[in-house]
Amino acid sequence: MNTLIAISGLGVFCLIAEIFNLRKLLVPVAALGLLAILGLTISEFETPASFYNNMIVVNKFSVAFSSLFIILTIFLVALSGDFYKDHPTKISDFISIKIFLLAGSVAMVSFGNLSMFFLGIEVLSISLYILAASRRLDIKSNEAGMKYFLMGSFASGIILFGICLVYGATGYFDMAEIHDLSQGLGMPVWFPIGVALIVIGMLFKIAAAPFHFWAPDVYEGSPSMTTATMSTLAKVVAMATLYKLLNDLMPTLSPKVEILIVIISILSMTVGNIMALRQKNVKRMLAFSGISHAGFMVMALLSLSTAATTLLYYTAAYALAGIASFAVIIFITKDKDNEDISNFNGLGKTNPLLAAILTASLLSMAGIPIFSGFFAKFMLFANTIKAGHLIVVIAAVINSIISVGYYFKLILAMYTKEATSEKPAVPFVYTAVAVLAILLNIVIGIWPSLVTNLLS
Amino acid sequence: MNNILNQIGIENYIFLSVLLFCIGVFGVLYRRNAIIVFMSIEIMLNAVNLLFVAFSTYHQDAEGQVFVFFSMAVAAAEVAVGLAILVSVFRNIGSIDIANLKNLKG
Amino acid sequence: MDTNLALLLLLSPFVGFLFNIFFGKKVSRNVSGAIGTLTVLVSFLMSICFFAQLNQNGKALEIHLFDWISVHNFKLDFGLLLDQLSLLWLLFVTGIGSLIHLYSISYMHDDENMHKFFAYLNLFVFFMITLVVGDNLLVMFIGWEGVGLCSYLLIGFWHKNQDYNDAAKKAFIMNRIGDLGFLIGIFLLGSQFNTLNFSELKVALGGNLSLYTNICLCFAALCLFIGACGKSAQLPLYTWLPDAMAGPTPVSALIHAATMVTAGIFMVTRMNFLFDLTPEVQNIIAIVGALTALVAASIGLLQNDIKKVLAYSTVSQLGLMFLALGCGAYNVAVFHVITHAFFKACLFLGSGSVIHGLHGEQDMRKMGGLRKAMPITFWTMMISTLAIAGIFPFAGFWSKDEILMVAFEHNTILYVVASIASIMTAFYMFRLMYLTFFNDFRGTEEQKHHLHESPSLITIPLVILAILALIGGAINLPGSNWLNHFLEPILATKHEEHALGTHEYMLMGIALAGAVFGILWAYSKYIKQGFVPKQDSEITGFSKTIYNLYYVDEFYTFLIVRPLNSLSNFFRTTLETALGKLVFGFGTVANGLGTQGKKLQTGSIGLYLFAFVIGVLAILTYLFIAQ
Amino acid sequence: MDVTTILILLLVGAIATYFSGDKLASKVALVFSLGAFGLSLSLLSTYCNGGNISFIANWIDIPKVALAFKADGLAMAMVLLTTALTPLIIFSSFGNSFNNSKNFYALVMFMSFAMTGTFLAADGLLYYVFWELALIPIYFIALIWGNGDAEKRKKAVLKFFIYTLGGSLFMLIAFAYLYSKADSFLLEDLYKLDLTASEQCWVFFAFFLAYAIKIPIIPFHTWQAKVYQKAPTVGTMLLSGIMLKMGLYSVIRWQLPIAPDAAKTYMPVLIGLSIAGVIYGSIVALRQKDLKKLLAYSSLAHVGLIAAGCYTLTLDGLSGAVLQMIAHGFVIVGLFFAAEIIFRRYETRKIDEMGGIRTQTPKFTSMFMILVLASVALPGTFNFVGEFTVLYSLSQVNVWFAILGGTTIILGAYYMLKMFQNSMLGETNAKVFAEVTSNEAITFVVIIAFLLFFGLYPKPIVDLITPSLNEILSNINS
Repeated sequence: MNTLIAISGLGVFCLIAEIFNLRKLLVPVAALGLLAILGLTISEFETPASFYNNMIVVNKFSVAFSSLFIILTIFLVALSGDFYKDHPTKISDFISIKIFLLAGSVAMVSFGNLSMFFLGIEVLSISLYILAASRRLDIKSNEAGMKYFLMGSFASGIILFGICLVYGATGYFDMAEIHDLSQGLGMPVWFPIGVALIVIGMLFKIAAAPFHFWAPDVYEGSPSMTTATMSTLAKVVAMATLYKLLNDLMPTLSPKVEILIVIISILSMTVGNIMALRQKNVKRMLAFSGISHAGFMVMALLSLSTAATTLLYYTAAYALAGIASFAVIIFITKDKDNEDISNFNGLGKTNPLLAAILTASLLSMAGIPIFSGFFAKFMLFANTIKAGHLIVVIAAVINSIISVGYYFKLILAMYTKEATSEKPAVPFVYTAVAVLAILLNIVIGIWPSLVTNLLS
Repeated sequence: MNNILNQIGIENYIFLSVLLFCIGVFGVLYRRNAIIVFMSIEIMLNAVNLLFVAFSTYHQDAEGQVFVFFSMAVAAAEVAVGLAILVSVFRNIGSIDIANLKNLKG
Repeated sequence: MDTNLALLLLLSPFVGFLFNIFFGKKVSRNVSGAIGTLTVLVSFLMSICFFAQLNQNGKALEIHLFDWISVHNFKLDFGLLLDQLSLLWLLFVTGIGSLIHLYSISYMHDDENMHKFFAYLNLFVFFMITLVVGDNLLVMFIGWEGVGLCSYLLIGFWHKNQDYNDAAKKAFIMNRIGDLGFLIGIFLLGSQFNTLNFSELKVALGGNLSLYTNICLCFAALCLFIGACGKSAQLPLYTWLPDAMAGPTPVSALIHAATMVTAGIFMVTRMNFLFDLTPEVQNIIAIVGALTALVAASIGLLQNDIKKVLAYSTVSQLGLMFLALGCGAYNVAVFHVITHAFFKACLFLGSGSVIHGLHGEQDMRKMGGLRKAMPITFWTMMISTLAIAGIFPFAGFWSKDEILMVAFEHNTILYVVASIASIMTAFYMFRLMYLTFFNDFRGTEEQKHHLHESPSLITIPLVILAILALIGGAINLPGSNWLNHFLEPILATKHEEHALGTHEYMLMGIALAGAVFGILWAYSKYIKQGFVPKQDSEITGFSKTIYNLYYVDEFYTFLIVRPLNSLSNFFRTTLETALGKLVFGFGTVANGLGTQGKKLQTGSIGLYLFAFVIGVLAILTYLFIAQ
Repeated sequence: MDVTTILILLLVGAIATYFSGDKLASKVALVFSLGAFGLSLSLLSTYCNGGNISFIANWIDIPKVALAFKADGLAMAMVLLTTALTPLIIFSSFGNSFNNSKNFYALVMFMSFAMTGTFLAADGLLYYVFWELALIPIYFIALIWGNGDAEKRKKAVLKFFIYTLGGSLFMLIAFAYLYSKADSFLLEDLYKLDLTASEQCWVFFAFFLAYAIKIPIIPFHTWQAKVYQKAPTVGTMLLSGIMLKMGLYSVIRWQLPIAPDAAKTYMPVLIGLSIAGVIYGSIVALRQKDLKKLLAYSSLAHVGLIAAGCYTLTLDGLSGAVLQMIAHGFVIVGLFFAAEIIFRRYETRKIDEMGGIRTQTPKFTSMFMILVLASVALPGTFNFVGEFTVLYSLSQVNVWFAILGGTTIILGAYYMLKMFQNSMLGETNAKVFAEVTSNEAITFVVIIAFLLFFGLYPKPIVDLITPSLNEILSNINS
């Protein structure tokens, strides 16, 4: 709870900071504040509690994920400083929006009441709408914002309908109550329908097929900073929330639902990977790869009992790799009019470090050992096989093979093509963020227990 | 109040709001004008709100109605942002026909 | 003590090899030649003293050096076996070997790589000794392949000429075909009897054997014989030997006449206890031997290259030896091996001397009348020719006559074939003599001008060998039969003495008459009519076929080499790419789907929302309506 | 003092090489690799004196993964192969100059580290991690420092990477499945597992896919020739000398004991396939124009024979296979080095652009000759010992296997001698061919000495590997 309040407070502070004209300090202050909040959050790890008659429930799960979100936000905020330096007047808005977005996400993993959940998801989405369209004069950005907004609010409508049906069936918004009731028999048919609708809404948020169409366009159109936010933070949040919802509303999956999950998972990863193969635009490519990763994460839901750990690890691995790669991508494409792969030609020679980092993060996404992406995938496979769904795993493996194809397209460009233009010196912050992120990734890759032991 | 509900039966409320909701959906699907699409979305939300109220009466508890306020506020915020985006779109391409937004594809 | 001496016997040529390969270039040619010769001579002396020792106590010497290969059911140690057979072989291998080394010092004197030549010769002798003294099949196999390698190196000695290199390659590969057979034989024996050691095998085979074992034995014997065919140039693997004449003449004398090619006979004799148990295989051997003798001899009739003639005569003589083996008369075969070593080495060296005198001319059509120019060469070669033709009392007479006798006892047809072969032998050998040494010289003037007898280093070995060719038959004269007695210990079945009865004398007479007839035939054709073989282009009819070696090589090329190459091309070009496409077709499919999929992502919100709604409906229908 | 020290040393070596700068890189790498070699020798002596040099510690709690390194005779033999070849390979590359060589040699060291780990790992997941790690460096080595047209090279290398990765991912599934059964990745526990026939069958083939691609066994070999051709010779040596052996070793260590019944069931098929590879490789090699490609196919043929030996499931087959692995490792490195030497002088790998070299370089010729003879398994060379044992084991299974496999004796001699003749012999080549430098000579001499010595006295190695092979066999047959 304190986390949520503190974050909101920090957001407000950032807004006010504009008035007192503290732009220079803003980024460091925000980052430090977030660090402090991180500490605060972690301090709550061992003490599960619930606030305001179960509006907010703090437990290991919520703390672990909140911490992950905060770390990601720190990285994103750190990057923003340089990214928005050409329109300084707006910087505090951007930062505060990001922090509010964080507030939304924290609410989404620590809600104890559907209304809190709804507020959280709306805060998150609305902030994202703004960020997506934030480049006012850029048609692409506008289009991205428009598309995201339309489809997003459509999805919210469906989620809202779902919530409404659940409420109608149980008469409660409180998760605990609903959970108890849902165990008993005699639930009207609206209840499962409502749950289904909520889940569908979340599937839209994590861009799982067939609700993925918005993702590539929005990712491509939005400013790179926003794309980074969406593909790392937003996706992770949505996934965690989806798990939390399913776990509370539908603890035992009926075989029918399992089949449905299998289908969605396979569909998402296949569509994502196959589509990614032929992309020229890096952001678009990562969007599709994100879709395929969504497929992987959905797979985790097949073994709900162990899913929490698996998801935490997978999302951490994926998001950290994403941050690292986006740090590089943002820097490379900062003053380019497009994000084509050709921009990365010869990076291996002009800037070995960034090239190495990007390579590492791509390898992590491809699931090559010592990078945490490998263990993430492996745990997923192991649990899914334990749960007895070999088919999904085989499909997943085939997909990982395909995915190597496009990840390496980028690597090949960096190491075998000749550089087109000389790169300017890299601002420290990019390198710092990228290195930190990839180091974290590797660390949890070498000692997965650091993460896996948290929730068990 | 309650007895009215008993007379009419909760199902009808559900059917009604589902109907409204579907109208909204179809509006979103078939209209190209962004404003109308917004309105259709609003219809969807309000259909749900109606159902909320009905349910809250049905369960004899106020939470549902409180939630309606939540959702209204949220909807308002959403539409505000949406309109802002729409304005900038209009500034850039001089039209609010969502069919024109096809630069991002493939 | 014995061990050290045996090691000295074995390794001394190897030392020579090392010396010549590493320091040969630094020291003068004579030195490297001398070293090479001496090291072989040392082995010769060693073998003599071992021989003497054996003659006294008559018991074979087995020396275990170290463990080598081990498989689950038996161990193979690296051991030496010095018994009657191996010592006999050692004697003439090293003896003739040192003579030929001596000869080479002068013969190769003008070659820049002389030290290499001696190195290779030494290496060869080393491997030959290994082959002979090995106490189990696998050690023998080391020598077996080693001599093959050396013959490869020496045939291709003048490596600038790719034809020679082809010949060398051919020799090696043909040998390898045999070697595969040899290996398989080894496997079969090893898996049956859990040993490859000769003495142990002999014991094991002595016991009573199951039917299955007997069948295995048949196959094993057959495989071993295939190996022998490769080494000893029998049908159908004989074609490499004539080509091997590309090497320097001493090589032809040492490797392709006296020693290496007899390895097959040695091996069969070693394993006689095996072959005695498999009469079927023995018959095959006999038939193959007889056929080889006949075919080779017939080809020899029309060859004009002096060394080719000798090569084919070698093949046919080897055929006769195998005939003897096939008839179970191992001692007879050995006898012929020895005498043949004498006179064939002499003949080759003689021809070498001739070629030397003519500065590399090998075509007999361009020779003639060399009798006066090089008398020693002439007389020594004459003696050897009489020997090979089987004229009383030269060495060849006795050995060949015994073979014919054995063949006669065994089967008349074989006998007839063998006799025809030996008549042909007499004919073409004298044809060679007449064309080379009689009438007048047919070469160019300035060749004629340079005609001269070869230096003493060349003639001395000739003389020695000629003497041996003259009296060599003494070791197994019908009365004494020293050789037979000497070999008895290593032969499983005793070879009964046949006292010289009437029909033995008759056979001798026939053989002699045949030889004489052959000689007269040649005489009338080449001396009386002074006939000179036609140029290659003018040869026609069946003789053309013979002249072209029955087109055997062409046949092999057509049957094996070509198909193999075209198959290779097919695999390389077609199949490889096809496989590649097949495997990575997966990738292309995925890419294709990707391109198609891009069309789906049209960018129209309407479509996206539509897909969304469809998705929702589909899920709800599946979950709640479809049952 | 246990085997982990070797790994640490190699890893440190890789890092040190990276930071030592382009000038020193090769030297540093050489020093460290030699150190690793010495270390493994001393550890071997400890092992032979009955000392325990294995290592086990906890690594991950969920899933339960241990940091287990089991160093029995077999593993040590392979480790020695790696640590002995690595310095040789590095040393052999002193003649070339690579741009930013520090990365290059660091990658080489890292690869050697990963491969050593693969040979030592006794925990399924750990093993898999090393197995995959070995793939990354060779990918970059071949990609960045390779030769030939960049586009073609990219394609070939990428195919290689995807192909091998794909194979090993199926192995990963198999491991995940085994884990779900055994709740542990430890080798012993996996050995103890008794699976039903069908489970074994598919686990076996999941493994097989990974190994068949790595080894490679036809028809999974299509990546090989091109990569060998395109990769820099150092990379080719690493690939053919050591990395192939990873696959074969894994067959012995993991595939057979974990799914023995399946192995027994499919034995004829697998042996048949391997031997088909022998013949196929030899025949394709007959008409190769490119020296490195020819060697690639020859090695396809040889490893085919080795694989056949592994699948006989007899002691002879296994020990013969291991011997042949070591022998082939050395000889193929030597041969590729010879090709490299010719390339350094003539800038070509086309055989018909060579020829007439022998007259100019007696030393090089004789050393090349010896290597050629070794690779055709002339008795007295180490290769013969291996090949003999393998063929013998085949003949135990079925004599026809031995005969068909034995054709390599003939065909091998054919294409190798043909290659030698066309590349080295003939009229003196117009282009000057400098005699081998002392550095180059040293590499050859070491290899040749090794091959000849163990050709005559293989006992030490046999004694080293036999006990562990027996142990594995007992696991297979129990």
